[in-house]
Amino acid sequence: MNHSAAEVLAVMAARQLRGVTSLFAGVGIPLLAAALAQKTHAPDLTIVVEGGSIGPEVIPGRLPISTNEMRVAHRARMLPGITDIFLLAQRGFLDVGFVGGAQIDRYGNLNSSLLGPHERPKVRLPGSGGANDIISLCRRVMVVTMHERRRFVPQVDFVTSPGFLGGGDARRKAGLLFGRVSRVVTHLAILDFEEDSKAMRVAALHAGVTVADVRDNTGFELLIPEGIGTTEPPTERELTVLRSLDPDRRFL
Amino acid sequence: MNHSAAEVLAVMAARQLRGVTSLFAGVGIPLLAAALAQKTHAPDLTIVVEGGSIGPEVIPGRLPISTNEMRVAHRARMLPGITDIFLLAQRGFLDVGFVGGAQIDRYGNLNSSLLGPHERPKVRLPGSGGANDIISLCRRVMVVTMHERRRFVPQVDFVTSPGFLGGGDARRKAGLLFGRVSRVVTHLAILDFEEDSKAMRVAALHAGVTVADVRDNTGFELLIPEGIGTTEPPTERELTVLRSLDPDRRFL
Amino acid sequence: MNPGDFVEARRRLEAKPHSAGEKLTTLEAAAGRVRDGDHVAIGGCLFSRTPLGLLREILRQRRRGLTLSRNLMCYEGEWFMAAGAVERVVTSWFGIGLPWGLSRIMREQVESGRVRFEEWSHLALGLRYRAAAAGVPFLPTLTMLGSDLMAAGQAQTMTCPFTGETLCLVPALFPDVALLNVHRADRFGNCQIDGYPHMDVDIAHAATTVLVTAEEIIGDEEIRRHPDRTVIPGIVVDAVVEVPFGSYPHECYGRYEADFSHFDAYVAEITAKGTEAIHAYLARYVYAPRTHQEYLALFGEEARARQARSARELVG
Amino acid sequence: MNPGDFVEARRRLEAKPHSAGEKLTTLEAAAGRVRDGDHVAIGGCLFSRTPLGLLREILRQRRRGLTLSRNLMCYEGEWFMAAGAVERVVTSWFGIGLPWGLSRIMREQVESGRVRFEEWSHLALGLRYRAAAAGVPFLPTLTMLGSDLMAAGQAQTMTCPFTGETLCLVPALFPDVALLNVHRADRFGNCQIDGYPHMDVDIAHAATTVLVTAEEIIGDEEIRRHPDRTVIPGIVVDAVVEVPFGSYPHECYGRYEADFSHFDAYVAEITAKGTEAIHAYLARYVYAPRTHQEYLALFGEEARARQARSARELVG
Repeated sequence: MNHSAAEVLAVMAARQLRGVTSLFAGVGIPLLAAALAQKTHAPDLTIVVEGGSIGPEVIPGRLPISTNEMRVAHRARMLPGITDIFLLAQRGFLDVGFVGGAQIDRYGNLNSSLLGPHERPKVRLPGSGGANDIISLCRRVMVVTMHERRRFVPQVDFVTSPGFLGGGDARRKAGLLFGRVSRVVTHLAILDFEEDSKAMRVAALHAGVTVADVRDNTGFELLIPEGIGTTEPPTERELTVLRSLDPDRRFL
Repeated sequence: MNHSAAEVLAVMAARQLRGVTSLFAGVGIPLLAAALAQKTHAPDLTIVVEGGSIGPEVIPGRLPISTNEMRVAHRARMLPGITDIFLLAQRGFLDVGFVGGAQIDRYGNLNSSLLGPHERPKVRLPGSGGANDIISLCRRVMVVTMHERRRFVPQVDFVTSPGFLGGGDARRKAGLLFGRVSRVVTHLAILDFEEDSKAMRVAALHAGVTVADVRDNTGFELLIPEGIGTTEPPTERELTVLRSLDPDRRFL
Repeated sequence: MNPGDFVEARRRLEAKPHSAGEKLTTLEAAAGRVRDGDHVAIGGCLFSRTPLGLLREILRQRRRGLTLSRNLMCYEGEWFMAAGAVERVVTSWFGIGLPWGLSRIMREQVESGRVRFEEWSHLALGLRYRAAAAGVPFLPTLTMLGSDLMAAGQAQTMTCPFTGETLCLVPALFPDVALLNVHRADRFGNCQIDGYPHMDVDIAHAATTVLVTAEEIIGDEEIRRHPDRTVIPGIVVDAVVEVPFGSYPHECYGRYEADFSHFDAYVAEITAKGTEAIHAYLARYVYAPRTHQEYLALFGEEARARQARSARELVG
Repeated sequence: MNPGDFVEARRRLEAKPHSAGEKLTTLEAAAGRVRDGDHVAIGGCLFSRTPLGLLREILRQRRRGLTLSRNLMCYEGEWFMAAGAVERVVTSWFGIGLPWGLSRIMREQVESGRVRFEEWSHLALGLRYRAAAAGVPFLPTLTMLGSDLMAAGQAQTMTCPFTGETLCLVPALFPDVALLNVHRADRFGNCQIDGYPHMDVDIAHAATTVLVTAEEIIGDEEIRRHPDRTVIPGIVVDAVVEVPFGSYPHECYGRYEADFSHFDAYVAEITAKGTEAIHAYLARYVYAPRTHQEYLALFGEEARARQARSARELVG
């Protein structure tokens, strides 16, 4: 089955959720990935959305646009306040969080605040929303993002959401005792971080993607270990379920 | 009309509530006083009870026993959690709080924790409950208590609820920026505190009570200004309303 | 006011005339309590339960020099910027919603330095309101640590006296005025909200003055029948106005879904014509309608009925 | 665990097997998760929504060396003391209720030094649970300052870095186990409470293990119909047991009023016969009944029906 880059991204993110019981997800591809996982290999997964929804179900064709609208409350089991839902993560109840950003650097730091100098930005972006909180508080965090050179930069202009900061134990030293970015899931590859340096490393390539493709779309030097594996391509079942969720292909 | 000491206490406490819009009250005489005020000169008074009730109505003959039982929720307008109801006081929303204690000293400090030495008390009393919070956080606090020598002691064995601590600006220095004990209402007199020293002072005697009566029932030297006035005795209307609230005279 | 100045904040609250009596009034009178230079906190979240009725009336009264704070700010932020009413926004996110991309109006105003943009994480901003609601100068948290949001805002770090660990302290945020749209209120200001609570409860307790619109004013017996549904007590509220469809075309949980076609048209106009388009929009939707009824008439009864049906389907 | 040790508390939570699946079990199995020496936090308040079913089962299982914490502790505290099951109580108030005077059992146990009594103000204890629920080591407050409760507990003072004022910091209180009785829960542990919330929500989030009895187990569709009534999410709960009249003869808001005549008899016996009376009471009401049904039978159906009627009159 032919498939789009967004579909690869959603399928690969969904596969990361095996054995996960609770997930902090935003709208768009992350929520689609979560719904896909629920309908395939993670039936017990509880989806948590920062606008204040625990356990909602996605209505095919009526995908939510924001994290705090009624569509995200559909068949939810609880609707806590926003502050309280983040405190669940701070206390340690959330297994995994999905985040993204306009820029990501080699240590997994993300920027969704601004491009250019802090005081007089060239482009003022929307801002953190819950990204900073999710990356700071969930047990494990996965970055879910398209793989583009303008996005994968040597150093983010602004650290909205801290990955490993300057690498090594910098994150721990800043007081971030819990959680960490464990994976970067892109439409080209799965990446992780080298144990000591915390530099980004290719963990697996998606079918048909070469190391050169990944390098070409990354603005910094990636660690490339020997014998990188290749992920299974999206199956027909995965694609069928996914497309049934977004028949108008608003996100796919 | 003949009347009991408890009735005088309830009537005199109720009279302190003229112009008061919100009151933090416990069960027993304080709640009866509040209900009496509501039915006479303070119809807009909102009663707040620490168990988590805002705006309840007292059912005649079915007076609540604790601050957190259903009887205190009768016809309430809101039932917040206990922590949240105290935070209303911390933020400054509560005009007046009523408190009591097993002991009170010349600076209005109250003890409801223990008699004897801290480490090995002779009598372990029930404890603060919300008394410490009410006296620390409400805008103004009135002590409502029977006037007995064993209760009015030179120094409390344990400061459960701080009045003016050692007097002068000791309360302010301890970090208690808001609120203060403004009145002590007893069945013998109304007392207040001298501006600078914060020592307890007789403000008015109830009808038929002499300065000597008050002195006899107080275990420390009270300030007695010149020309102390006398309060109006409980009126027939006050007593009638009060007795209709507690027909079995459980508290009166 | 300095960040976290809980002493000053409480003194303001104590100095304010307050009452446990009735607070029913008009949109005009309620909005009239906002002064030039005030910090106005906006309830709801993005396009959910935005108090648009009050916001439009504040613009009609031509306030200036405001600070607006809101957890996720939607196009009402653009209105105030275009109208020259706001100097500073305090938020964790500013846009209209993912499908509509970056806010062009916000970018122009912020990148040119006309409006200051103070960014906090979503939780950090929530905790700032919550600290204020509790009357304390700060709350400790593990969020924002290590990020550039620390230096951008006024958060501090401290060493925990109990554990020796590093904590982030976010200072309380005390708005002058809170604006809320709720599902139901009684004439004393006791408020009930269905569905998402968002940050409304904390905002109400954090502000000095609390202005509420309610989709419906309910009677004394009704509020007393379900006291456990009340989330904001009347003793913290200063004005209540009955405004059905008070957030329209934004959503109100269970009552009406947001009208995204309106958003599409709004953004398309701005994309095509820039600032001119937003002035035309304000003229038509904010300044021209003399009453809330005239405003609603611009959308038509049929659209409202459709959005109401849609809401019942989603969460009925 | 040191006061406020949020790092250790979070590691315990992370180490615990957890699931989003079903959690329905028996009273016996649920109570079996309590270990000797555990700190057990008790939901409800005084004689309202006390999880008596779970508490009785823990006594039947002869646990020892427990710490009990509760905002206002009622006669269940006496039971654990008389049974020799508790070493330390953390509370703001201990008694049965004003009309019944001081707790004779508690006085004997505490004054003789057999049980340690740690007193906090009502708000301070609530904030300790709330700090733990939020995963932070402390919360700042203005309460307890200047009082002897500061030295008696482990609160600290600090100088506020934003304002220079003195604040009281109360350390988080992380119970090993929380016991709650709620109105309704689904099989995944999502809980709904009517009326007074007391401190149950914070206690549930503060504890490592959360054991819940529900007056009624409700179906999936029912919980999803009113998600805004859910106050504790299933992801924090470990065990759920259906126990109708789970707090009887204490009250459960809207369902049954407390049976004060039972309290009268209980206290009268202790007043007359001292410790012997409480052992007889435990034998009859705690150890003898093999099931919850046998326990309820001791009170009779008529009494339960009367108390249920009474509850509807009060808050129906």
